[in-house]
Amino acid sequence: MQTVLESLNQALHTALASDERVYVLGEDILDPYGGAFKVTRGLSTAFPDRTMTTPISEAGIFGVATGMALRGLRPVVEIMFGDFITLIADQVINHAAKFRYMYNEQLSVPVVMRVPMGGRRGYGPTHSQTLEKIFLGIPGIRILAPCSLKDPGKLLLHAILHDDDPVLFIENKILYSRPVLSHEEDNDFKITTSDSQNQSDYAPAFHLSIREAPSPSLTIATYGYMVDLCRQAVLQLAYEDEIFIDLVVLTQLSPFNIEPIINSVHRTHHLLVVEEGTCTLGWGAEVLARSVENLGKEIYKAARVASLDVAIPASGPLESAVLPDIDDIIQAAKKMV
Amino acid sequence: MQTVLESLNQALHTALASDERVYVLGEDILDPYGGAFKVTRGLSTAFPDRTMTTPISEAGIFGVATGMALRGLRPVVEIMFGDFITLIADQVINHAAKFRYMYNEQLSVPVVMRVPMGGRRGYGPTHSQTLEKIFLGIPGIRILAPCSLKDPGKLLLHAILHDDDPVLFIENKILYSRPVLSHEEDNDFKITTSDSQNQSDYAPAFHLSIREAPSPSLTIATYGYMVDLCRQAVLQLAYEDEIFIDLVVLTQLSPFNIEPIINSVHRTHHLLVVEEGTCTLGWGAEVLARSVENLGKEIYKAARVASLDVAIPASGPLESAVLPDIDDIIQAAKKMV
Amino acid sequence: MSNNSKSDSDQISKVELADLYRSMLRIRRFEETVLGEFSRGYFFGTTHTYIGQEANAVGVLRNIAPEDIVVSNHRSHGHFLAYGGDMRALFAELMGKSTGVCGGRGGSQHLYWKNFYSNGVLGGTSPIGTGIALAEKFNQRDTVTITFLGDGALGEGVVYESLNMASLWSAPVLFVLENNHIAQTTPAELNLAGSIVNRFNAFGIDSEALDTSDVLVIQSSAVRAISEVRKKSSPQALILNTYRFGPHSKGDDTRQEKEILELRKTRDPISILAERLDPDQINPIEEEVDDEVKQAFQKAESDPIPN
Amino acid sequence: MSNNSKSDSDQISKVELADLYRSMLRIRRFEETVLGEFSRGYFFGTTHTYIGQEANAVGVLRNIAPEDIVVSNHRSHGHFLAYGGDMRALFAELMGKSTGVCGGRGGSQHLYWKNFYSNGVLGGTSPIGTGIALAEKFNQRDTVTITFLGDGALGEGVVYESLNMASLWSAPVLFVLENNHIAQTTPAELNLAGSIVNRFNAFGIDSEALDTSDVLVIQSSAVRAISEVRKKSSPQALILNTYRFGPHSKGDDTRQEKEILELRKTRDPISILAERLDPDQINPIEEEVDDEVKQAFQKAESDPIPN
Ligand SMILES: Cc1ncc(C[n+]2csc(CCOP(=O)(O)OP(=O)(O)O)c2C)c(N)n1
Ligand SMILES: Cc1ncc(C[n+]2csc(CCOP(=O)(O)OP(=O)(O)O)c2C)c(N)n1
Ligand SMILES: [Mg+2]
Ligand SMILES: [Mg+2]
Repeated sequence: MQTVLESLNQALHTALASDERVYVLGEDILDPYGGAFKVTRGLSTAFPDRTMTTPISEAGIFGVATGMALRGLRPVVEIMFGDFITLIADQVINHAAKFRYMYNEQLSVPVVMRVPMGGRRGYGPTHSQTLEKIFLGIPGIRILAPCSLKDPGKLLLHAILHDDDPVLFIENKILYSRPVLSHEEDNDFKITTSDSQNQSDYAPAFHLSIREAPSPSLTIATYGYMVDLCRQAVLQLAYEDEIFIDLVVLTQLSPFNIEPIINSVHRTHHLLVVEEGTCTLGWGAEVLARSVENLGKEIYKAARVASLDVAIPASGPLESAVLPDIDDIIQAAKKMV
Repeated sequence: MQTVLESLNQALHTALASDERVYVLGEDILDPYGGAFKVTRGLSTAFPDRTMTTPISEAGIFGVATGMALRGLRPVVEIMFGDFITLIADQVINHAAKFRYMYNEQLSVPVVMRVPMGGRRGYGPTHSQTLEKIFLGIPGIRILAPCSLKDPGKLLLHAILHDDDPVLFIENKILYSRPVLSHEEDNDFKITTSDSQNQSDYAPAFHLSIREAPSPSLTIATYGYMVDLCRQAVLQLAYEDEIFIDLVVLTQLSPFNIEPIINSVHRTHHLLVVEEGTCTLGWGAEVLARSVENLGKEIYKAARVASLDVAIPASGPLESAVLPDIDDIIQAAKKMV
Repeated sequence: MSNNSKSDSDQISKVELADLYRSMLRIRRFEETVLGEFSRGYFFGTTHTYIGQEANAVGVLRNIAPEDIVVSNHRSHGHFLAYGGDMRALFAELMGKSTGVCGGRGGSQHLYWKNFYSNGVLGGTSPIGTGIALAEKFNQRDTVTITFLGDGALGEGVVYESLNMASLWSAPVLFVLENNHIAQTTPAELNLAGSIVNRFNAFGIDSEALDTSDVLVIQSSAVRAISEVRKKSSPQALILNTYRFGPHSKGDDTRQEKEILELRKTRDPISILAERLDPDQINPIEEEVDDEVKQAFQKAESDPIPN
Repeated sequence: MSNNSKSDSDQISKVELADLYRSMLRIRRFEETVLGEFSRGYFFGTTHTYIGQEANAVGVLRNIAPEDIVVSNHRSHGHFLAYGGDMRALFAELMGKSTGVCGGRGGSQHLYWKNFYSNGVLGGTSPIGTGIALAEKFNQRDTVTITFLGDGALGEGVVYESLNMASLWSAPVLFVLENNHIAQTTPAELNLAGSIVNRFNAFGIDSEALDTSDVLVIQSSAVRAISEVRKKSSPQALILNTYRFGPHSKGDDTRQEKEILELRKTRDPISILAERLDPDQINPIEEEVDDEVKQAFQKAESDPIPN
């Protein structure tokens, strides 16, 4: 079975092999090291001319990639830790993301930035965050987050080869070592791909429900590594508490298309959003906002499970207390139904 | 009558005069120019040693101010255009805002950054944004937004002299020239200060309702310059459509304490949030999220009026179409009740 | 540092001199019209005019190859017109018309046309120019990218990240540093420590510094620099000491009027070049340019607004 | 560039030599213990050890005044211990204990104690160090702030913003640039164009560069530099060419083992100093330090975890 890391690594190899316009830039990505998390392993050996290790200049690297994208290349940038997307905020928000619109649709900026996010490794306050929230909703960029379902590499490959706008690709660090699950392999869950996508949205949304379970009374919406935690919580809630859940998994975070969530809540009337970032103004805020705008009093209850609104401590026990875990999800779900 | 600009300018004078630890830093803030929007006018003449004009180095300036704050000073930084808070994102998020918590409450960082935000001047995509959303919800900083009600200068003064944590102070550019209204002066509205504040929250929330009006059927929550637009919309809705509204105005955006809003929606069951920034994951998203978490199906309808999710065009007619205006508020309100 | 040198102009034909003169005058008259008409409400937003610096844009861009690329900043009108941009489209852009360079979306500071890019965030364009230059290099094109920066933009850290990468990776980019000795209202000495030349050299980028408003001198240095960048496929810098005669944007000049009068007397690139032209060459150009500007303005004015 | 100079050490008392030796050895043994015990799960997160670079922290910080301030980076253990930080508190911090320097919240890269600050975002500390130095200056204290940076951190633009402001405003800060010729796995020549010395000089900051692992040489340059920063109340830089013997963090060394063995032979600050001590001085220090480290580790280990 392939891990998420292998799937992403393979996608990068395929992208470089299949399109000469693809370049990969990042800090310490040369072999034998192959990048801090090894997602870029082998690239510099196979494609030495198009794998560029860079100085430690996050803003500069991303700006260089933007310039390359303006002239017909398809650069992929790795930001070593997602915590440092703060350093590219200006290049993303006031440059790459704006160009297509402000230059009157005369050009586009096909640049992909891959960023490892997330905690649970004890790296402490500046190396553990889930920070995509600062870019969620910014006009002009797409934000994707693979999970262990189906084909994370395919999602990345499509973004690199076919998306003409800037893409922020969120990779949870814990997810790297998880096996990729095909829909067929899953014994516990029936997994369907939501068909309520926009034409331009290539990133799938999934519905997971326990096979042969009664109709669900709660919708859980989530993405990324939290999908794994939610699956376990859903199983436990079903078997121990007879609470049945429709688990909706998104792989495109922004622009928001929460139709799959709305459709589910329309039936369950209860919505729990689970994410790893700090709670306030995270992804879940917009999900809840759009849900109540769409559904009004059809929503009986709504809640979020997320990190506490503090920095992420280095110490294991403190970190665990701050980050959301399976038990937090179970407790939140039980309170709702 | 004093303008908002005069009120803020006076507050800076008072702060410098009353506390030797106060320093003001920013680009082009020396007299006779006195800053791009003149909020710092006169400071360099009155306090030449503590008014520092800086190179064009937003990240660096804010980092320097953070260092000054660590050693007992109370620096105030002006970022010339709020659009450039992107450049200080790392210094804010991974430095100043984290320090108190990650250093185990052993120190604090009393730095205030003032940022002019907002459009309606035709400055175009990189000089017109309302970007506080990228910092809203970040743990460790307070975000304030004065409006033309009561005493914007007092709010600033308190932040500078008494708040020991980083404060982002959002000043809408259009607001600068508006007169400050005391509660007593208002002929149309009854204005009360909400008493549902946390102990540590010194920034007031206001309730505005038309004098002698029947009980309201809609809550509008807003802040900053949009308060002025909302007041006009509320008057028009009352007189032309007999829709009566409880207008709730917050001056502290983050940390979120939306109790005044919740209390109002508890009675009206309808919530409209109005803000100038782009809609997705703006302030309103968290307001709606918390409202539905708190009130569940007590909310019959919820909606947001905000900018379209695009960059802000320079051309006047295009800019107007993107930014929210009085008519947008009226239309949205009418759709709800 | 070079200085005005008569010998250069001896080699240059009357036609070329007239063309240079026309180029600079087009910018001058365009900017004067912008400043003059602003208060009448024709334009949106604000504007940064190029009056006094015309010799830089014209001298640098006069001889570039058609595929060469220009990365400009907030003070972009002069660069745009010298690059060959359409005057009516630029007026229309400032007026927010749908015929504008970017259909009115960009405005004065945000232009894109052919191989010309500008943005209003100081310094932020420098890594982008470097990336553009690299892309052209990777694609085996011998394009040169010209990135304009002001003295004030040297405050931004991302500029140094860009110098480092441009140098490390031999990006064929020419950094043109227009040092007009002021950033908005702040004199360079309150903004910049050390030396501008050394800042480039410290990153292994050779530079030449000029202190002249003579377009011929600038032109000859630029031709040399651009051809070296092209030949060596590596970065260089050209530091142009220059003076802004107008306000930073509108009505925000805090300098002494005397100072500016003196500058206009000694450092006006248009008067300096005029001395080299036959007196009877000048009038027709003046008329032609006045007419062009007037027509461009009127056409733009009657262009439709976008919806 | 200076080199090992015997004459310096002649002046220095046996006690002082022993103290320097002890200081460096404490760092060495601490770091060896961290690396050795990491795989046993005592520590959280990751760690960047200082093995091979001990002479820098000890040489620079040995003679600072009690009020002087240290701004450190991700590789902070050596700086912290040389500053006078408590070994047990540092172990406890890495173990995530409530007795840790920051109660376990910060971990290896995020320390604050007395006048010592570290953070894990490369370069981001440099404006903060500059602001700290300015605050001290404004408060009429003659404190010196010492900001440690690595060669890799020179990639970050904010460093240059800081050099510019430190120079413009005469901040009494000493930038100590530890050039260990590698950033994580990237050799300096793939990261840095031009010259490090010139990068400081370009901003008007004088620097001295050393290429030595002799703590006495570093110490004497540091004493001179710090006293000049204090006297002139203006910035300087000290560039220390140095070598890291261990991995970047844990098990991520991509260099040849041969290369590191060679470095250990020629550039080990502890062996270099050992030659200057009486042989019979060394053993007791070794034992004392071993004992201290063992005790500190054990105490930290039995300290409570926070809740
Ligand atoms: C990042 C950023 N900070 C601040 C500004 C506001 N601003 C616009 S132009 C200017 C001065 C620029 O000076 P310089 O680079 O010397 O160019 P000049 O105006 O002299 O041509 C400033 C501060 C900006 N546009 N971008
Ligand atoms: C802004 C930022 N980017 C990337 C990293 C990840 N990182 C940690 S240490 C390091 C290498 C640092 O090299 P250098 O500055 O030479 O210090 P050294 O490790 O050699 O002591 C990198 C890339 C970081 N901590 N901060
Ligand atoms: Mg200038
Ligand atoms: Mg290094």
